[in-house]
Amino acid sequence: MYNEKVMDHFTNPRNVGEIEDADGVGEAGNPHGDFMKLFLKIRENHIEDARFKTFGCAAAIASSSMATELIKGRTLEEAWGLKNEHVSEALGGLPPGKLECSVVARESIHRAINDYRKKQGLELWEE
Amino acid sequence: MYNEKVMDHFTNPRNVGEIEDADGVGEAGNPHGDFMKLFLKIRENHIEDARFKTFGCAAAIASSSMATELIKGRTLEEAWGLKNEHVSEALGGLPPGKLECSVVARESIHRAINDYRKKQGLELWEE
Amino acid sequence: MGDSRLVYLDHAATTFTNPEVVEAMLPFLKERFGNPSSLYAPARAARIALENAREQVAKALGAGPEEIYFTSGGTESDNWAVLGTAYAGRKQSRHIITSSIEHHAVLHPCKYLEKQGFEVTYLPVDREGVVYPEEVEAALRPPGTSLISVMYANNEIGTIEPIPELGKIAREHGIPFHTDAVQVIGKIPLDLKRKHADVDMLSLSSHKFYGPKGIGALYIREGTKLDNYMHGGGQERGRRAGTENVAGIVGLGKAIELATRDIEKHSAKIQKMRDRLLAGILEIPLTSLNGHPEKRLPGNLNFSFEFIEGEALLLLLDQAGVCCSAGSACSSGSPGPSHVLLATGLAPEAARGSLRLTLGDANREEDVDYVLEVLPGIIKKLRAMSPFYRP
Amino acid sequence: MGDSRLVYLDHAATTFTNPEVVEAMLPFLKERFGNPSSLYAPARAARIALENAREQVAKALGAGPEEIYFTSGGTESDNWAVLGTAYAGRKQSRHIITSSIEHHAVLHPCKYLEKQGFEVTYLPVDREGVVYPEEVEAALRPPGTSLISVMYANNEIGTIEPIPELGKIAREHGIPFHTDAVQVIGKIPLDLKRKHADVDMLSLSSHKFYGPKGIGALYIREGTKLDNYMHGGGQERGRRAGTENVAGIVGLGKAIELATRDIEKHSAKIQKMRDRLLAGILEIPLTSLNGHPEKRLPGNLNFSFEFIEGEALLLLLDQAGVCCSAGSACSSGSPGPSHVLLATGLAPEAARGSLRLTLGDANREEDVDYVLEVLPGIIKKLRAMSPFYRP
Ligand SMILES: Cc1ncc(COP(=O)(O)O)c(C=O)c1O
Ligand SMILES: Cc1ncc(COP(=O)(O)O)c(C=O)c1O
Repeated sequence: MYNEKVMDHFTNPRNVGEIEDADGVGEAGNPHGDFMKLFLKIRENHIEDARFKTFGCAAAIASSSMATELIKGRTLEEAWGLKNEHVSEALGGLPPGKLECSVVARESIHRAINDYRKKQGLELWEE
Repeated sequence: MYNEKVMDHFTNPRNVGEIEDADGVGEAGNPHGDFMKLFLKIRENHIEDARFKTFGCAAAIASSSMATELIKGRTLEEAWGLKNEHVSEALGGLPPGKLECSVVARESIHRAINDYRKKQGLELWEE
Repeated sequence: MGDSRLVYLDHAATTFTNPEVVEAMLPFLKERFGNPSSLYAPARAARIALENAREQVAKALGAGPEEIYFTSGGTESDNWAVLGTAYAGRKQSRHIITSSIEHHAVLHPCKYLEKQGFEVTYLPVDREGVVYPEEVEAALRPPGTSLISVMYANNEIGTIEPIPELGKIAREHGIPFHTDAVQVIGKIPLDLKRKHADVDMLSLSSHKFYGPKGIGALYIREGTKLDNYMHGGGQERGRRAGTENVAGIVGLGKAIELATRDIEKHSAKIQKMRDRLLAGILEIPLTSLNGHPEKRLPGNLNFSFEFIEGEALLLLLDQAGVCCSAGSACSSGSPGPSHVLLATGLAPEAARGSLRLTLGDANREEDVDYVLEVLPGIIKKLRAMSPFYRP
Repeated sequence: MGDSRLVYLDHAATTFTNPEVVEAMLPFLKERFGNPSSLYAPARAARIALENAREQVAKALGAGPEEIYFTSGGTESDNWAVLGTAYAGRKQSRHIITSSIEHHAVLHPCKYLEKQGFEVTYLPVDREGVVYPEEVEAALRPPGTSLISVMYANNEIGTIEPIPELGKIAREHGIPFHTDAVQVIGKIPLDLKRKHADVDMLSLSSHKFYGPKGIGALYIREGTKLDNYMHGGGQERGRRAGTENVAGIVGLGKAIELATRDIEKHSAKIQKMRDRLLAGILEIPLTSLNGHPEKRLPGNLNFSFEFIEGEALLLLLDQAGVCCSAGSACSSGSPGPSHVLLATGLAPEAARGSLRLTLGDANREEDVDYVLEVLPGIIKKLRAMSPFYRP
């Protein structure tokens, strides 16, 4: 059902964990009950570190893992622009009906970035 | 489906044929399309000889064969009293739904006997 | 009798299972027993095999795999097509057109619908069993007609119906068109993309083309509206519930692949044997062929022998080691002459004296010789017993 | 991983086919291919085998062979019982009582009936999945109720329902009573003459008790009124059309004979293993058993692990070579938490973290050891990933 890359990111997820003094934190859930919490360490508009915790199916966990890999080192603008499709492409594709499991990743990123911007007194970005 | 005795009487039917100068002839058909014609040679109230021709399924042919065997040598009263059940019992039983295929035998006997009685100017027997 | 010779001439009733097919099925009766719906690795073999079989069926029909749904046989496929379409459209229309010579798997669902207030037109056929497109046209009541269902070829008399023409009429009027092709697979090439682009649903049954019994398929063209028939789990993309008969499906897939590999050559070979048998049997006096002389399945023969009753004939042939059928095997047990023969206008007596011989892969030329050797004597014997026959 | 160990704990989804059963089937996939409806001698073997299998099923259920009808599986049996009874009585009544934890093969036909104007009462269950007879009594509207259908034991949580009590109520009110016993054959002794004399219809499916897939049966007590479901030829005494899946039927017969030979001893053995596994798993923190602690199928376990998602758990277990299921295998593919667990009042999150382990003949004591060895680590790993879990 899942390809090898998905299974790899599910079985050995990268960047699992929390960041104690995170600069931005974002949470998101989808109607299937998947839930992700993302922690960002941000320096000079770049994502220095990203950690996550996710409750959900293999697709949700693999997407969380892949998404954190994809945004690490990127600017906030680049991270904001990440789409579900980018995540699923990077994973070599998700099975039909499982694409929506990757939305939690994108939404968590947006919320973590806005959490950071809010703390910085900046204007929030809009979807 | 049929037992061995039925198959024997069907494959090697006894008394097939016609009697040129028969004393009594009887015909009968049933709704399944079986049809039997019976020829009797009668002497001193006894059935001296019986021959038949039958169009029909194996049960009808075997019943015709067995019925002629059963009435040969009997008095007319005895032959008249022959029931379908006697024929089917003598055959060791017929499959369910095939019992009605033996009715042509009994009806032909009745008609052949009454045909004889009519020719003799005697009163017809009633069913 | 005494002779252990066996000549199987009842391929329309069922066929032996091709040994290659049995071979393909065995792993799925043994170590590969997983439920295709399960997520774990050992069940994946079952899921892959299922989809492989679907591809095989699709390829054989010139269809897409997403248009193939596995069922428990021809009967379920026919029931699904007829009842599913009728129920899906019952708010708009309650009229069905079918032919008077369909298999009971189509006719009895139609009778069932009649009891529920549907109206059914049973198209007449000519003396050779052919349905006329004009008759369909005359019976139409768009949008009041829910379905047209006409079989591709008849199981008793072998007559082939003008399916592309009938399909065209249905399409022109926007009415779903179903054909029961149970007797056709491996005998006539099908192409649902081109030649049969107007067929919306098509039934098939594995045991008629050297596959196992109890498994079949319904082709459903994308966009065709019909209710589900087997309600429950999400199998078959939510359209046919029930744990899949994996071994049977694998067998069906393999069987259809083998049976459609070289239809023309295969059918020509069967037909050559058939034609020699036909010529030989027609030399028996008072014998006539039922069905169409040319528009006919390659392996099918159906005769009426005057003054002969079918069951008696069948049993004597059985004793001689010849397996065949009087009318349709599926309707044995129900007495009375065949509805198909009666629909062609045959008198009930002649219908009762009918014999169906269907040739297939179990046959060799010697079988033809053997039947021509024993049949005339058997006919003679039965006629000699008949009160109607005057030699 | 790397380890080639395989522990099959999904016997409720499907079972391997007993090699003796496969052996019994093979002749009917090979030389004994005749159509049971045919009259000639070579087909007789098929007919005899069919009736022999019917006797085997009847004997296992304490029923008469004339009350057994072969179908394509549990789904068809359930559809036939529910829809056949509903349609047969639709002039008098249009109300059905069933439970909220039935298999989809009962629930979806009920939903289909609702669309046609029938009313369906879905009985609630308690926290352990038990249906209360009083609830049935309260829902009754004789003569307005066409059918009561309550499963014998649930496929997900294993809870056994009070079938004799429910049957008694149905009988008192003259309402037909159906039970889906698909999960029960070979686990709980059935006796339709005595203990279950109030059951009018009972569904079973061969692949749940070491028989082949795609074959099942419906028990119909004499005198029960229901419409045919598969319309066509005269097979099964005119009540279930379609050329019989002879090999499958022979397999079903053999399988039910073997599975019911010594139920008590067999179930006790499975249950012993099960109870050891249960005790071991309950040592994992934040773990609870779903279903009834005692009124429960001998091989069934169903847990909720807090902070765990079922599919992820399943896949990690699969990687460790353990085959099991989250909720019901039949409803995988349809997302969302199990309707059974929700009906017992479990919160959706807990329902999503449920795992079903079902033991059977594929298991040995070592399998229990192995699962107890790998499962705690997997749970720990997933919890460590959860945003909700605080150790
Ligand atoms: C309780 C129950 N009923 C019905 C079914 C349906 O049986 P089948 O899938 O064999 O049609 C199943 C299993 O799938 C089941 O567990
Ligand atoms: C034309 C036709 N349709 C339908 C069927 C029914 O198929 P099955 O008996 O496999 O269900 C048959 C054969 O029995 C048939 O010949």
